[in-house]
Amino acid sequence: MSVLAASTTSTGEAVQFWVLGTVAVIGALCTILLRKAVHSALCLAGTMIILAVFYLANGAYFLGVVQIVVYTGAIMMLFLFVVMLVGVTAADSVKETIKGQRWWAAACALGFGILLAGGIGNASLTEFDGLGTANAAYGGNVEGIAALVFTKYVFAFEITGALLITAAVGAMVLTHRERTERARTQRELAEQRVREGTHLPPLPAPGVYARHNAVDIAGLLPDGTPADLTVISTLRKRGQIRDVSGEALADLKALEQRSEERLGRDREDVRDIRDQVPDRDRDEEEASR
Amino acid sequence: MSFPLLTVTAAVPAVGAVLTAAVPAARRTAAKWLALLVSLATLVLAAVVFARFEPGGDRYQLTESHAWIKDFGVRYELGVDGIGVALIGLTALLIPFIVLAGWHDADPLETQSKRWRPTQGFFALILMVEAMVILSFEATDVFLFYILFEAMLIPMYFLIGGFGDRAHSGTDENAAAQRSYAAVKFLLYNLAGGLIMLAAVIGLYVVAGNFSLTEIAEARANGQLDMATSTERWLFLGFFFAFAVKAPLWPLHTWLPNAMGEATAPVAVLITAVVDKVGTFAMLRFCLGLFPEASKWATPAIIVLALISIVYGALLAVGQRDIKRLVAYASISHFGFIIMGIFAMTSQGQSGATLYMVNHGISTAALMLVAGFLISRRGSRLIADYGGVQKAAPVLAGTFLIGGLATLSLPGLAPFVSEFLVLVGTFARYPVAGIVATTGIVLAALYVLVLYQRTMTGPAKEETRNMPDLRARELVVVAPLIAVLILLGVYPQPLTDVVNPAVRHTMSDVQQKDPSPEVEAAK
Amino acid sequence: MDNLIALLVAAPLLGAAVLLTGGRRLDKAGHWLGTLLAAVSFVIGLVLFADMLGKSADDRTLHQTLYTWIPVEGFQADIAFQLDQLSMTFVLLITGVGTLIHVYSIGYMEHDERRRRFFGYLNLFVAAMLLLVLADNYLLLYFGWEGVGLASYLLIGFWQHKPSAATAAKKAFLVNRVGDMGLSIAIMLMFTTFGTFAFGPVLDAAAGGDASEGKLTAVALMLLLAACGKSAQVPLQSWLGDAMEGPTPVSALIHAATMVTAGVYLIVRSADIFNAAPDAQLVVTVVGAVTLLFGAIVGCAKDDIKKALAGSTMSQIGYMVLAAGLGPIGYAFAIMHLVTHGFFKAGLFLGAGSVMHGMNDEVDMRKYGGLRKYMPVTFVTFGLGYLAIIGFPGLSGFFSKDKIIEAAFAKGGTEGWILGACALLGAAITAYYMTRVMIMTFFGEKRWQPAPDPDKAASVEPGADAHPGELPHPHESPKSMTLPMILLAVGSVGAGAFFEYAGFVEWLEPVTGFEHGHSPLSAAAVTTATVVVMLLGVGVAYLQYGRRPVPAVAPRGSLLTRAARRDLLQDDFNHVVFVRGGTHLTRSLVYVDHSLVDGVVNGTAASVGGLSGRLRKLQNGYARSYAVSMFGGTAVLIAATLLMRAV
Amino acid sequence: MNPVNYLYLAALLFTIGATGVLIRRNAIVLFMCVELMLNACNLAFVAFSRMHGNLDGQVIAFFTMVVAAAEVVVGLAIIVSVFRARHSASVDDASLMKL
Repeated sequence: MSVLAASTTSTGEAVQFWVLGTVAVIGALCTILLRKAVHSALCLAGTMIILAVFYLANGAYFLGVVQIVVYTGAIMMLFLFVVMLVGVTAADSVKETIKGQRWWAAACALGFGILLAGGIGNASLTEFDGLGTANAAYGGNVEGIAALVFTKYVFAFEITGALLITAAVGAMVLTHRERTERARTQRELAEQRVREGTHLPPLPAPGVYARHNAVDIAGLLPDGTPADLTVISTLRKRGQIRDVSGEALADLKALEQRSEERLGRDREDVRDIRDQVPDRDRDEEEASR
Repeated sequence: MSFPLLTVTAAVPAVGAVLTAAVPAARRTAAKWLALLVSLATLVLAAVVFARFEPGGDRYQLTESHAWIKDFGVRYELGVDGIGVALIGLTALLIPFIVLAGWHDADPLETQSKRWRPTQGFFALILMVEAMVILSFEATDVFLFYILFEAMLIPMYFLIGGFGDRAHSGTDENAAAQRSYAAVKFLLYNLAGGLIMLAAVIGLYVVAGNFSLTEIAEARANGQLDMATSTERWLFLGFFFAFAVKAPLWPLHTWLPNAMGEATAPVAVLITAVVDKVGTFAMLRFCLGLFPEASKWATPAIIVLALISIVYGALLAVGQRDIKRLVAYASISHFGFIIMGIFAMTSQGQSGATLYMVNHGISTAALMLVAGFLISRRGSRLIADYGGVQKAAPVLAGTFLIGGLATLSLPGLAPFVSEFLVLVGTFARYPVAGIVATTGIVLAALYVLVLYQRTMTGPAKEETRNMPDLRARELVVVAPLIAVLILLGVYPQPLTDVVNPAVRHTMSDVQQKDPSPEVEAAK
Repeated sequence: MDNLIALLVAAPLLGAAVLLTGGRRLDKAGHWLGTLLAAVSFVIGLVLFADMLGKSADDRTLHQTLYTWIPVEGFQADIAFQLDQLSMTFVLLITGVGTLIHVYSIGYMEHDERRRRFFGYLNLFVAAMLLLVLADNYLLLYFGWEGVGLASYLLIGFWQHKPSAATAAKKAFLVNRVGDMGLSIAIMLMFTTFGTFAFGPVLDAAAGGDASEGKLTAVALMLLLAACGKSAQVPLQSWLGDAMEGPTPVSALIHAATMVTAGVYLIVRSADIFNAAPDAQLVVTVVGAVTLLFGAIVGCAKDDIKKALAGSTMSQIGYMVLAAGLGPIGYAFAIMHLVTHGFFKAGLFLGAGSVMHGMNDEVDMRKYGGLRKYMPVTFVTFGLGYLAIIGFPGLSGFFSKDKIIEAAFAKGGTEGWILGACALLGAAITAYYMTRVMIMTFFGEKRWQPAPDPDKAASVEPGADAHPGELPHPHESPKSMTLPMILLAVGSVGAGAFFEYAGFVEWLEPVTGFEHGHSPLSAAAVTTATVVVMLLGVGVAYLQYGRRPVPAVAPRGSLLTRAARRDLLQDDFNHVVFVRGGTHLTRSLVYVDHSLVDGVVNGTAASVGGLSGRLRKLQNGYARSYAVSMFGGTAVLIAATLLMRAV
Repeated sequence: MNPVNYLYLAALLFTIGATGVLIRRNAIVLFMCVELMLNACNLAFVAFSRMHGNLDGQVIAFFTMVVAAAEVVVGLAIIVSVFRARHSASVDDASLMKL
């Protein structure tokens, strides 16, 4: 790896290329095909790490590290944050709404890919120089890049600095929400509730006392069914309500079983109650775990 | 370097336009006075140009030349010949009257917001048009001319579309729709012509390597610049098409009746008396000057189209029910005469055509502005809504009649001189065309007199019985125009003096000689 | 002396300018100013005449050049005047009769609130007419020609509030324009043939035989067309009858004495051209002969006194044109008849005006009768005019008309016989219809006792003092009206004999040339024949109208009578062919313009719009959809690049 | 192995990313696809850098990363604010760009 001046690479690198390249392509495909954004992000992160390895293999040590630190470490994490913000579990619908979009996309992609490949094949790139001399000129890859960045590309460098600052400020401006109206007082809120007449008292608190007190656990109604109203709207919208009613009913049933056994009585109606427990969103429940 | 008189003449109205536009909303009247003063100042400058121009001197005088776009050899190059001087004079003469006639045309309506400033805009646009038209008469650089030729569409578009005639039948929405139709039609028609001209301008550059009219013409005359026959013809057609749209020549005329019908009377005058003249002027200067051979080649076809314009325009004028559209069709007929005179390729025809441009401008202004006053009194453009106006408003009727008589080229009024010259000039080369064109003078009498009879004579109608006569401001507009018409009708020498040398140059451009009379030829 | 010529024109022109722009403050004195300036012109004319008489016959032509009117390369038109014997005759006729009629109008238009304007128009007419006869080139003549047309238009339509007057004015102008077309084509032909259109060079060249006969015939025919328009000759005669809508003085001055004779002037002025174009001359004589019969027949059938006189005018001008077409044997007589006709026809019209003045502006002769007792002066002057026009021996019409008939026979050949016969027949019919007018108006029993028909009264000329609905009180007109009538009557009586014995023909000879015709009939025979047919006509008319009461309502009459009442169907023909045809033509052209020419444009716009509407659907707003197009576009670009490299 | 294979890989990744842009509606995933395309380009730069023995390619890749970082920051901020306003991160919901 130290002397990269030949027209071919070492076998080790070839093996590495074919193995990791395959994985990178799979990662890329997963990025665009998986329905959940968070999965896409993770796959993309994987692809990027593989690319970092390739950079290293190509003698771009500085870039390889930057790729991992900046791209995978910072940018992808930023993605994940946003995914979290807008809903980590929301999956895209697979149904295409624009007529012919997929066909056109596929056709264009195919044509484009073939043309690119043809272009590369067409170009005469049979031999290459390797980075040995270039890296050695200033005593290393990092030094070489530094020399370039602070001499030849210094203006571009300064401008990118300005760009970054601007972007940071821009992001703040975009996401910062100025309160445009006066916050309503409690009294006003109360009056509004009275006016609307839908729900006068404060909403019930979540959690099942003495058993679960997390905010994502709906309180139980007297009949043991969960009351969605007790969970905050964000979680409700995301469908991230943990339902412990089954557990509670199972406990109840066990209790009754025990008392049955003790008392020797047969209670049919208990079974009825259990049947009413909705067995909905089993996978959702799993996802939330 | 001498004083840039030509630039200043065009710059004064341009600066005036900006200043007028900047007048605050509340100071409406100040804007009007400012516009009037600026237009009068321009008139003075035009008079200076007229005085400084020496008929016996060089072809182009008072020239200015500065590099503009070096890479393409585009220069800011100005100069006037006699034809340009005459038309600059016409433009500068008419604008003050147009401003004065349109004094109240753009007053804001009650319903409009107080911050809205239509008056300022109206007068600023008029001055803007004036500046561009004057500069286009001065430009001797093809590219500069092209830019102005196109740019003047913009203010005209807003003048037509934004300030319609308040006298209309039907609802306001309907009128607004028609107005916008007229404005868009005007714009698209002229843009189409302009685009084709742009192609020809580029083509000319490719062939000639620069845009200077004088240089190209000189190179052509020396034989340094050879154009293939077909190239020259295509380029000629490209230029001619744009000018024929602007002029307008049958069958490219249909935008004019719409535009003139929907615009206010002063704007209609601006269209037909001033802006359209750029088209005929450019035919003389650019078509004949740059492409003499192709001009000769196309002459028969153009003469036929011009003849159709003359007769067709006159017949349609007879058939109109709307006063302003009638004048528009009459103008189409007159433009036919102008174009016929230009392409007759005789001294009489071309001098006549040049005089015709000036005279038609003044006579149409007189007729149209009086018609505008009439329309503003009754609030209708339909001829059938009038009758017996003469009894209530004799001065209005009298001036209207004089405008009409000028339109039908009565001897003693200016248009006669030019029309007769065009006829004689055409007849000398194309006798049949000359004879057919004379039917135009009968038809002109028909549409003018029918119009006069239906509006002014007969028993007075209820609405016209108490029609007020011309007011002082209106009289100030009309009287000088009529005076000029009579003056140029009996003593056109000041004009012919400057025009004749220019025509001589044009005739030598196209290498044509007047046909000599039969008797002399026999000897 | 030369410089006075311009003053001739300038005086009335000044009057017109002052009166028409002066405003109401001139209302009181305007008519005096107008009359004065016409008189000034007349006096200048007399001075010039006296001067001219003092010179030798060949030296009498005066020229005055003011300035160059239209100087253009190869084309020069001057404002220049030429006063020779022919022009002089016209100048005296125009200013003389003109002044008389100004005077007459003072009384006639007394109660018209627009009298000032009327005098302005009259002055304008006099100026234009003088310009016409004084011009030294055809273009300036054209100026005057159109000027009189304008004045005629304004004066016929003077009572604009009457739709009939406005229509008549428009018709007159339009028909004249058709003639003007002829004049302008003639000028253009002259310009291309001779390179000029000044009288001197053109006529010399024509006389010198420089130009081909074909060209000259064309010029002559075009001049004839012009003359037909202005002089109301067939086929352009239709406007004259309608022109009687104008005030009566106008009919007398313009549509009898002066303007309508301009055509004759034009032909005589262009004598050299016509002499060199015999074919054209023949056409001229035919037009003259046809018109003289046409006008006479129409005159027989009209009950409207002015229209009967208009028919007569047409007929008499027909005589003049006939004479002018005969060439040098007739030119002088044409002018002589023109002048005598100017006197007696103006007198007749003024008489008619006077009658109408007294009869509540009634124009229907069937509602007159027995007026001689009430209007003695009018009766006598009208009667003298009547005797003059029918050619009563010794009066002016006798001398001039007799000469024309004689010259017609002298044309020679079959043509001569036919033309002579036509002229004789015309004389008979003239005697007939004029006697009819005379009897119906001044003799017989009164037919006006019952109040005039209200419908009729409302539609008649609301001239000087119209009191529609009241009974007429026939009375003699004021002095200002009778004085001109008396003077004109004197002229009607004496002018012929004066000209005959004072040498009118010799006076004109330097301008028009003169040859003695060789008539197949002796002069005495022609005179006898003329007198006989005249007496015949009078006799028939007397038998028909004098011996029997005149029905107050016109009988249906024969087919010819009915046709003659409608101007021998000329108007109907014009209406069907030109008016209706023209209306259809313009309407269909309007349709064509809207749907075809504009249709192509709007159709293009619509199809572009439709295409855009369809393309617009691609613009669905989905960013991804746009991305596909961008992606596809990139692919195409790459393909193009690769292909370019491959090539 | 010829290093040209890196270029083929870059092309493939780029095409995959572009396809993702076209078929995904979630703005965040769409953004990730754009990142994928940028990375593919970077790979190409690096490969070229190696082939030509010239560090300029790496510098450009470096700048690309910086710009990508800036772009992501702003882009994600936009997504967040759009999400706040519309409660949706689907690009198809913002389809106002039509006549």
